[in-house]
Amino acid sequence: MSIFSPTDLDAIGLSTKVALVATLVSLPFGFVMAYVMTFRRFRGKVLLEVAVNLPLTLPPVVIGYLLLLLLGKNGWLGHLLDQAGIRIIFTWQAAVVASAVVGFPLLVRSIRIGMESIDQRLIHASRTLGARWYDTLFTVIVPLSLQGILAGSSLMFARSLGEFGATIIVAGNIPGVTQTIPLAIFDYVNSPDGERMALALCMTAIVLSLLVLFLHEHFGRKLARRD
Amino acid sequence: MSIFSPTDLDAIGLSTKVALVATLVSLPFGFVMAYVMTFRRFRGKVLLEVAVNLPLTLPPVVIGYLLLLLLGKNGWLGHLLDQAGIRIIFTWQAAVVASAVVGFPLLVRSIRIGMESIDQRLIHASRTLGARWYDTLFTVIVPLSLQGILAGSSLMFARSLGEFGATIIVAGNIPGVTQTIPLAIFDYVNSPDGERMALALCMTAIVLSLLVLFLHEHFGRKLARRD
Amino acid sequence: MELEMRLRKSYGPFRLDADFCVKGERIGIFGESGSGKSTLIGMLAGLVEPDDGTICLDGETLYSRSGGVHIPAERRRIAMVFQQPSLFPHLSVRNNLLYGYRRCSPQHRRVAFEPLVQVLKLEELLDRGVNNLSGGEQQRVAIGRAVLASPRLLIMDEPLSALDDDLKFQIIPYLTGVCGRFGIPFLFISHSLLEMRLMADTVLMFDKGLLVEQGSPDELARRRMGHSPSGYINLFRLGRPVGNNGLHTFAWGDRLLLISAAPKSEAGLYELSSRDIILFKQHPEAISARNLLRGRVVSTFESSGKTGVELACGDDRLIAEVVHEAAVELDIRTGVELFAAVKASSFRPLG
Amino acid sequence: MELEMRLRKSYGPFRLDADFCVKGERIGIFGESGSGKSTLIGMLAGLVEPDDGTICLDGETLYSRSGGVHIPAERRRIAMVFQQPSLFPHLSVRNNLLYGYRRCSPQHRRVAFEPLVQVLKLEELLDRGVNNLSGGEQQRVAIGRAVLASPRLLIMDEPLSALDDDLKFQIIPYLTGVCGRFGIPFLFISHSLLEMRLMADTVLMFDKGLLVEQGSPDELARRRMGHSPSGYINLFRLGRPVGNNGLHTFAWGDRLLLISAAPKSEAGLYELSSRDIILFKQHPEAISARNLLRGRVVSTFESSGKTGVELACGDDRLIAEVVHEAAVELDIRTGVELFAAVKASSFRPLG
Amino acid sequence: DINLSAAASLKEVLNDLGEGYTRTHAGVNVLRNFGGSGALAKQIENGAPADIFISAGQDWLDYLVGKKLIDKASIGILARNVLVFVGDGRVKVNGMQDLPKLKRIAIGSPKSVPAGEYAMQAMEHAFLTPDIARKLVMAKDVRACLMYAERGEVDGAFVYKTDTRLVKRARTMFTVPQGLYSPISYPMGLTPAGAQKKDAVVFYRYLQSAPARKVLARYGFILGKE
Ligand SMILES: Nc1ncnc2c1ncn2[C@@H]1O[C@H](COP(=O)(O)OP(=O)(O)OP(=O)(O)O)[C@@H](O)[C@H]1O
Ligand SMILES: Nc1ncnc2c1ncn2[C@@H]1O[C@H](COP(=O)(O)OP(=O)(O)OP(=O)(O)O)[C@@H](O)[C@H]1O
Ligand SMILES: [Mg+2]
Ligand SMILES: [Mg+2]
Repeated sequence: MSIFSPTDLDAIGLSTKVALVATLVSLPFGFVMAYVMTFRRFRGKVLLEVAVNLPLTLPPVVIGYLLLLLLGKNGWLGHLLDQAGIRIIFTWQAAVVASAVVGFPLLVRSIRIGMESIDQRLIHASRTLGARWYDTLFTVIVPLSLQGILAGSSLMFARSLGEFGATIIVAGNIPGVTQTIPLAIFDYVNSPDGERMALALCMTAIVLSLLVLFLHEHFGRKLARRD
Repeated sequence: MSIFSPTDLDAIGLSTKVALVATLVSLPFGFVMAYVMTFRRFRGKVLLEVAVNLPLTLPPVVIGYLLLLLLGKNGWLGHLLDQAGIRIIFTWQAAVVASAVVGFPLLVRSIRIGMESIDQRLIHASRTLGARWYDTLFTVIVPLSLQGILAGSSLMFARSLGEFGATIIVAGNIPGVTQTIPLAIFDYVNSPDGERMALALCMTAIVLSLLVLFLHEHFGRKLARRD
Repeated sequence: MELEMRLRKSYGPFRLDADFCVKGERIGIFGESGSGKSTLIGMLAGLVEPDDGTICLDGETLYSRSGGVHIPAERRRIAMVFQQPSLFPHLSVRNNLLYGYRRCSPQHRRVAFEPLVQVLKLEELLDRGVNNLSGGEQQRVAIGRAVLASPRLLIMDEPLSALDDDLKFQIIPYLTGVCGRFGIPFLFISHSLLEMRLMADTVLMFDKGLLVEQGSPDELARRRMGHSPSGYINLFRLGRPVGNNGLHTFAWGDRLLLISAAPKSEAGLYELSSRDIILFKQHPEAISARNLLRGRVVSTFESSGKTGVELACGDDRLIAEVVHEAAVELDIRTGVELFAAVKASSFRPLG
Repeated sequence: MELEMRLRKSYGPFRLDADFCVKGERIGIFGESGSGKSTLIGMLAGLVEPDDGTICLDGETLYSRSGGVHIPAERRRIAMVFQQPSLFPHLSVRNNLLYGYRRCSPQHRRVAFEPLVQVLKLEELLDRGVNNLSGGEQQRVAIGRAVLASPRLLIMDEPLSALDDDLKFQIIPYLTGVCGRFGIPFLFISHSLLEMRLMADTVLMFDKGLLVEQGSPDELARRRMGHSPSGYINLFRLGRPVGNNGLHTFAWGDRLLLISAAPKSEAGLYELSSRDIILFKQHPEAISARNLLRGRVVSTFESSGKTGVELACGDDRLIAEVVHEAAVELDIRTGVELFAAVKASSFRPLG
Repeated sequence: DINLSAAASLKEVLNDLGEGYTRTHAGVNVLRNFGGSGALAKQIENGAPADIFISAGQDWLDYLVGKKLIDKASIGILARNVLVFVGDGRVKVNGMQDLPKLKRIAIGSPKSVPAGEYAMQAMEHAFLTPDIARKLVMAKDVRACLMYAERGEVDGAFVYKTDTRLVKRARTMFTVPQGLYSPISYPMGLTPAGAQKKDAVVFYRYLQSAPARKVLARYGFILGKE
């Protein structure tokens, strides 16, 4: 892959890492959120739903600004972290946060659609067989919403690979440090002669998401209902 | 709502229109695509899948450029349209196209997750009762994937409300003509004193998607399995 | 209806190898759990693709692998009652029932909605959804849905399993009646020899994927007489009762039969198990059994260690079942005269 | 087990009003389709919330609306075989079977895996998934899954409906055996009076949401004798056969019974329908029936126009069924001596 | 390391300068972060590490100065730029007065893109605004303007002179007279953190040095007096 400069390779590596970490970190939260939304009834559910879907409705740039306000040294979370000696802004972790927030609604929605189609009778069956709610959760609900979880993860991974607007604000666009593929592409399309390289990076992103897609299909088939 | 300038109001109206039209126009295509992906087996399925998911993986800016290449004066589609006297670039229709393309994978994926959980036996039952495939499609598959369709539509609507990167490239940021809420927000956050207005517009977008969410929940409950 | 199936289908170690031709309007399929019954009818309906072979129904090839014929399920006009109800969860009971009806071209529509709904006792459920119906209610909706499609062949996979006896014996005469009246042949699976006897003219018996017996339920019943808990079932069509003094009196040939249960319909159809007949060499005095029929043995046959005795009573035939020992002791052989005692309560009204 | 249920539950026009207390290890629930049986046991298992009332099991309050008690299903240790198999689609047959087993604390585990799998004929299916099992196979897995949970109460909703007779009569003795041996009380729904007789000590009969009868299946059977197609079922525990020359010979009190079917287990349990007994005033000569038992009438009772005759044969009792006319003619009343003829093939082995 | 936050339009030249500097100053690493001036200012305001800030307009520098996030003493000007008009040449345009002949003209979105604001000024001063307003296509940034012009989507576009260096199809039709809009400059300053950092100060001085100015000139920037 000699066409790529070292910083391009950094960008590819970083993008993969960011998308992977963002997906993995969000998964448990996304699952819990989907579970709560599907199986629990409580007040303020709609508010929670709106909050989860916010990152979808708002342009990524705005998300970026909001995250900057939250995580920046004047933000309440950033302030706390600052005192603990942790700085998130302008690190690759910031890119993870941005990707995670932007992809979260996709993840939750996918898992929910899967969960909603679980046959109530199976949950009943597991309960009469002595499974507590957490047991039912892990042995019935998780396996039966695996399709949704997988779909959601691969959506989120893909979305993370393409995340630009929020990332450039909170993580900055520093080659070799926080420059992910979309940011590198952005740089290239902004240079008069960068088109070829931009295209090459696009192809890389496509190949990466292709890989995830294959994995998804592969596991999806394996994990689908047994014969 | 006197805090909004006339062009802001235009932006709000335009955003609503664009998101609505993009969602409605995409729905049939999204449904067909989900149907094909779920129920048909054919060669090159993975390629199609990748193509559908492309807009997710690629940064919206790149989508914007690609759409410009396609729909622009010299693009092959743009050229054809040009001869028919139709110009898309820099019109609100371009914003619709951008939103539709970017939101499409979300729509398809949601519908698919819903479709995949349809009990095969119901399809068998409808066939033995004499329903041709299109009949089964409309009387069994559509109603039973309605949850997914609704979820997908509201995802897509929300995503369209937030679409920025591709829209600004193909539609331009022309106040009162193609400036949607995210583009207006972009203008405001880029002026040192625009924060208040940016926030007000964000709230508007949130309220809009809240409305759609309510509609979704309302219909979702109504259309769910009958008792 | 003439149905020819020459098919092979494997699922892992399980191998179904059907090779038969059957004629008749009322066909039963019998066989133990896992013997391939559902798979067979799935292929007939066009829902399961055979590995190889042909299916012909009334001369029309529905499937032929070598001939490249594969008529899709929706054009076979073969309606099906599945082993699990498989109702449309988004439709009301009424719309479930009418699903096939509406898709049946008017010239083929033969079954009316109202009377069917009455027989199936579904009147009060019509506007409900199907997801909270009781098990039996669901099964009845599934039966109604298939019948209302006025198919050219009706397949039913254990359609009566979730129903109580009363309802079952109300639905059976209706089902056979409707199918008979409108010429809808049917093919059904059941684990009950009684249901078979009541509904089928021809029975196919499967074991481990192979057809092991084919014949009238009569033949099957004779062969399985010793094995089955209800023995061989004699059927009586007795018309209207000619008298009633506590018991219903019927003319049967030149004799009278005294029966305790009222007939269920004008047809006066009753069944009598071979086990419920006791044979005497001489006329017994003072016996609790109300019917004592004199008859001549016309044939005997063996089944699982029992001896079947076919008696001619006038023009009618009666099959009784005795153990060997008794056959020897009573010197039962063709030509001998015997008395058959039958209790009035042994006759069961069918329809 | 002592179960007290005083509950109300409405579904639109349907109203279930249960108010009973029942003791016993083997309880049957009987009632026509839609009479509220599944709803009732759903509330007992903790899956359906009653509108009002209390549930007490062995003195422990499982539910009480006024008392604010609602023990969740998973802590009631009440396993359930649902009307639809409801197997876990993502687990193999083995893991479905072991689901409850693994969740049962070891000191409660009483049922062993291997023998159960053998009785249910599931050995070859253990490593398959459950989605392509045949209907009967699925039902057997569902039974196994519930039994292996070693529950303190086993509830079964028509557990045998999809099984052929042979398998059914193999599973019943196992089920009653295991439950008896390990002291697992059970409660089951069935449409079959025979299954009731074989499995239940006490039967609750529901009609339109109300308990209309409660009693031993014996009482129920006597009361329904005339109505039911199989009459009253006499049960015989005969031990080992004392001889075998073509027929199996058993000691019954001080008499011998000749029976054609081999016993299914050492217990030598047989049933005999009241309809299969013919009564004679005098000893009949040369009769095909192998058993002629002399007995004294100890009581008579009426049921749906039939007369039940309880005969004392030594210390044992036999219930025969005759029509009124015969009762009068044979002058059947308490104290009279009669001969009862029973064919060797009328005895059905149970377990 | 030196953290440099600079307007996106300076990307090429600053890459060139940064790499050149690193070659001669072993061990010093210049981390360059490019973006819109507004975004950069907000990042710095919220604690993003930055030693040097180069803005594409005066207002965002003033914004940070107002927040005491720029060392006032260090403020300087990196370079200046001029506005030109590019087009594909199908319609002959020689000056502002010819613009009404065109059907569509791309400018940067005036609210968020400084180049757009300058272009609006120029048109206002040339008394063109009312009838030309409907023909304007507001682009995301100058690069987008240029691209529209390159692809023929618009008849012409206002862009910086430095952007025209590598255009292929389009060509510069005229340079907008300097008098029509306020001077375009890239002001810069050291942040308080940068002012403390020796390497940053040295690099900051280098940016204003003669060798750096030579490089800037090569990229088409206009250099004012020292
Ligand atoms: N799709 C499938 N994949 C794998 N095995 C299958 C499939 N369908 C059926 N089988 C197996 O084939 C055998 C026959 O199944 P089938 O459903 O035809 O039995 P059946 O005669 O209907 O039994 P039952 O009376 O229990 O319903 C069973 O052992 C079953 O497990
Ligand atoms: N969740 C529900 N919502 C509304 N109606 C219900 C619900 N569950 C049951 N019913 C109705 O209550 C009545 C009793 O149902 P239930 O399932 O208890 O009957 P069942 O005695 O088990 O009948 P079956 O023998 O047919 O299974 C039926 O008419 C049924 O339609
Ligand atoms: Mg089957
Ligand atoms: Mg029920």
